[in-house]
Amino acid sequence: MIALFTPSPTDPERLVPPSGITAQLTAFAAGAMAFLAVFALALMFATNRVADRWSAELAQTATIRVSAPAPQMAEQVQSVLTILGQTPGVASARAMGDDEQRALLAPWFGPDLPVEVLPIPRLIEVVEDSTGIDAEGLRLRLRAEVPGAVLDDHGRWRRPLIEAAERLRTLGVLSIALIALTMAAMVTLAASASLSANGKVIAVLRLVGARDSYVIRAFVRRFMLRALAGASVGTVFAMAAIAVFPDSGRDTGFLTGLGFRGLEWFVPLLIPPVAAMVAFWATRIAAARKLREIR
Amino acid sequence: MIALFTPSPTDPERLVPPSGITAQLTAFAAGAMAFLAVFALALMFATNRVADRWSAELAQTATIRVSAPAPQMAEQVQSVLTILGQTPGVASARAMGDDEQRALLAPWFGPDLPVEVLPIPRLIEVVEDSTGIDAEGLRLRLRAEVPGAVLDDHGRWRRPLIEAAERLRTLGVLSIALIALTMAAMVTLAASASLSANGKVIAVLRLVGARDSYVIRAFVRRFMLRALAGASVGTVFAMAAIAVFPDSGRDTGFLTGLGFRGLEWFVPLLIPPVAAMVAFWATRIAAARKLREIR
Amino acid sequence: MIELSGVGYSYGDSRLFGDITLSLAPGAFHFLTGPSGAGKTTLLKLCYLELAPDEGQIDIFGKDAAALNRDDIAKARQRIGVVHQDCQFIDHMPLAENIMLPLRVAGRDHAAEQNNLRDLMAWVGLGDKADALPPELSGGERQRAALARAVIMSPDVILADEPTGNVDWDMSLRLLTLLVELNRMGKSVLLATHDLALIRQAKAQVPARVLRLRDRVLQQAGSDL
Amino acid sequence: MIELSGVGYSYGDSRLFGDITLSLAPGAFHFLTGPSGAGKTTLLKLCYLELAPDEGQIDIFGKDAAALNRDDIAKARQRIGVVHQDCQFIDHMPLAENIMLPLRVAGRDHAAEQNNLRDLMAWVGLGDKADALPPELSGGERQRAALARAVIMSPDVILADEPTGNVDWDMSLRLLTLLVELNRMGKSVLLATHDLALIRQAKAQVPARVLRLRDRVLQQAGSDL
Ligand SMILES: Nc1ncnc2c1ncn2[C@@H]1O[C@H](COP(=O)(O)OP(=O)(O)OP(=O)(O)O)[C@@H](O)[C@H]1O
Ligand SMILES: Nc1ncnc2c1ncn2[C@@H]1O[C@H](COP(=O)(O)OP(=O)(O)OP(=O)(O)O)[C@@H](O)[C@H]1O
Ligand SMILES: [Mg+2]
Ligand SMILES: [Mg+2]
Repeated sequence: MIALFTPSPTDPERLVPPSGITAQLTAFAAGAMAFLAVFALALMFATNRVADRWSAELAQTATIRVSAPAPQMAEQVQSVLTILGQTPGVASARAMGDDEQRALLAPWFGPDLPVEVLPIPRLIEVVEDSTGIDAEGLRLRLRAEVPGAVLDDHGRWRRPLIEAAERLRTLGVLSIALIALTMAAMVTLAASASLSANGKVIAVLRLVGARDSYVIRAFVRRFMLRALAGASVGTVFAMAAIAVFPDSGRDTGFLTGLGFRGLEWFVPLLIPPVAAMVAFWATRIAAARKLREIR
Repeated sequence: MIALFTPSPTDPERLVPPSGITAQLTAFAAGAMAFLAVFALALMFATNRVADRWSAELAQTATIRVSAPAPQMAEQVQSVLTILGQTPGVASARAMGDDEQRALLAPWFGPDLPVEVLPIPRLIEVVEDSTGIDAEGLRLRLRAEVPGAVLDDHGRWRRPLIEAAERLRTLGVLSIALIALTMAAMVTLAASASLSANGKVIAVLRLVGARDSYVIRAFVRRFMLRALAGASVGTVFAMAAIAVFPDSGRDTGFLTGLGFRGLEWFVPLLIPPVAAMVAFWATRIAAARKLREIR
Repeated sequence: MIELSGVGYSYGDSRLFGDITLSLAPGAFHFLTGPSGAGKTTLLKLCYLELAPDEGQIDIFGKDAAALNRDDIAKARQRIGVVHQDCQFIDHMPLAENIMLPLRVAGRDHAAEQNNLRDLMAWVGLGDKADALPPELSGGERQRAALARAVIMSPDVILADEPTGNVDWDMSLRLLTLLVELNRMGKSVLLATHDLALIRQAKAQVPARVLRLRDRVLQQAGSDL
Repeated sequence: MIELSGVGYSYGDSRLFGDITLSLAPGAFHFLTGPSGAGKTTLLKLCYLELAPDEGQIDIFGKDAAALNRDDIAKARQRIGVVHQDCQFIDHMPLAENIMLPLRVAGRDHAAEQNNLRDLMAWVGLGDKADALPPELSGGERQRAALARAVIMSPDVILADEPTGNVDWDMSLRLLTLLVELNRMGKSVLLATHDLALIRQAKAQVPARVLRLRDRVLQQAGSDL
């Protein structure tokens, strides 16, 4: 395939009309679809990021609430921490300090809540590792050993959010798939149309004794370069548009802005080669079909 | 324009080749872009719904926390409710019952919290109407009249979510605009390409004495119908796909499924006529340009 | 009906001819000869207004061609039958419909002309080709079809560019007879051809004038034919 | 070099001709005549394998044509020069490059042939048209260019379909002379034409055979020419 980029001495490329509306068509179709594909990619990354963040922040934390008379509190908290230390799936666990609990409760009690003197339970934050904890097993063990401790794995809050995150992911993947398919179809059809408009060129070439491979080569390279150029322009425009897209949302926690982060910026660069590949095969197939009509 | 749908006696329509790849191109471009446009519309509606819901649920509620010694509590709550009754922008306000407060606090204290005996503040839920309340004014008045009452207008929680919602809205509108533009460009180019492939037909027609308007009519009607047919098929497919798209997310509160609700189902039906209009003008302009080349 | 006075034409820089004066009066029969590349086709294109002259004036049906807008040109062409040198058809339409095209374009009732069409197609030897598509015809068949299309409207002027280049001698004579008949009905005919035998034959039938385009000027050919 | 034995061809149901036997030997010069629509072009297309016969066998350069694959056909065509009846060119390429196309396609060094090209173009009267695009040529100029393209490779067989239909008599003779020269060099020529005057002229120069395709059969034309 590399050889297709370097003109050969008896370069058949010039046989294909260099301009005209059908020529622009392939380039434009590739460009427009690349443009949309970049946005779809950005959407997919954004939704993936959201989904990841929600999964990470919501799914992988749990809280254990320890209610006990004040004197036994420290001891019971210690027992729970010990149990947690032995539980598979727990990445870390720690009892919340007074300030933290006060902050959590502030919306309901105000910032001046005397946490120390109130008979309120102590909270232990558990961070799960990627395997996750066996909530039922832990619950049983806690009931046996520290009856005052209740595990709240946030299941109630977690489920709809995780579902939403999954739905976002589906959405992103769906749109990238849709656009990729449409892009392939558009480029294929544009190449066929352009080739069809060049039926005379093909007939003349066969008449003077050109082999099929020569004819195909003449078109494939041109069309591939056109798709490559079109898709590159579309990709660059879209990436520029995304780069200037307002992205203040880094810390909202719910939805980051549409855009790429770090290495993600390299993924859209795959679009032009993919478009070129599509054009390559579309042209080959269309040219072969056209050639079958004449001898 | 209506007249374009009813064949005239000296019907020029048959002058345009009925099939062939360039003919399919217009229909397919319209179809593919209609397909994407329906999804973009669904995305826009979904994001709009999310944004609306977040705005409604988050922006338009506030909480007032009344801390007071138990005996004075009821009286102070009543004062706050009275004040709220006089505050412009308040749609309704009510003190939460014990069960509600217990449910809210359950994650931290467990379900068995003795709300009645604890010295915890009472919460008053305020629902704003569309004008919203003047938070500073209310705060001042409360401080003067019910010193134990603190207004929490959720500003801290609200802001990032509203920003996220706005960003979602932007995203939806952006994708619909992008796709609409691409659709217009694709249909225009496809029509030009197809017309260009029919240069001979136009030359023959002029040679035998056809007026420009006759030539244009011959093409415009065909192409418009093609775009209409293509876009209709694309729209129907996309709507069918969306209708079967899993949509369990009605109640997640964060993100509803991709789809249409109620009257929204009628909006995508506008896409085929729009595609036909675009084809109408694209063809007129392309035909006029082509005609200018020959006398 | 078509008058050229002092007409000159150049493609880009290369001047093809100049100062051409020619009058296609009703009932006139002109042959146009000259070496290949002399500008015969170009002169015909000037007559049916596909090209506009660089200099001089063309009057068409009594009006100055330079003053006509595109719709006027279309209307004038409905009174001119043209046989293009590389006869062009609408490839997806059956031959009969292609030949009827001038009527259709002019909005004339073409159902009423079916008999006329049948006779005409039979005369030019295409009686059994009504449903064939143009690309399925032989070169000579296409030329005959182009002539049939040019005369179906019984136009006032017939401009034929090499209408017998690809047909045999017998068929050439049939086509010539058709044109002579039309000429006798008062139509004006301008026929570009290389075929001197055909010209000689025609001169026996009608008082035809032979014009020769050579070395940038149009002359009346003399007895050297 | 091309041998047809018992060849028949039909377009769809309509049988064009049958049982045609023809041998294009090295150094042979054949004319092919017959009324328009008789099947001359079709017969030529069979010879350069654009069409496959319904019956009979075609041997080309010693091989059975039915056994050739597409690449073999391409290779055989590099030894055949064809003048198509409606001469086809690549419209965006200058005329000189169009004429050089067979060399380029065969991968031959076309820089070395520039002199050859210049002489050939001058001979057919296109000396000043090297840079013109094919659509800018007159009908006769295109025909001459098509002949130039057919002979540039000095092919073993030359199949020319009506190569003089649009050119004047003097130019026809020049083109004939070119073909006669090539024929004297051992090339085999098959020339379809309506121009009986040209045939008569040729018979004075070479021992040409005249074949007439009529009423579905191919006959040798006698003294009735
Ligand atoms: N569109 C064009 N652009 C540039 N030059 C052109 C164009 N059309 C024709 N010519 C040139 O003008 C000259 C006259 O062309 P024209 O077709 O009028 O000749 P003609 O007399 O009809 O010849 P023929 O007998 O071969 O048909 C030719 O040399 C041709 O190359
Ligand atoms: N592709 C096709 N499909 C159907 N019929 C065809 C096709 N090509 C040619 N024919 C018919 O076959 C017959 C012979 O055609 P051909 O072109 O071989 O004639 P020809 O002898 O070359 O005539 P001319 O002298 O007019 O060029 C014609 O009647 C034509 O209509
Ligand atoms: Mg000419
Ligand atoms: Mg023929």
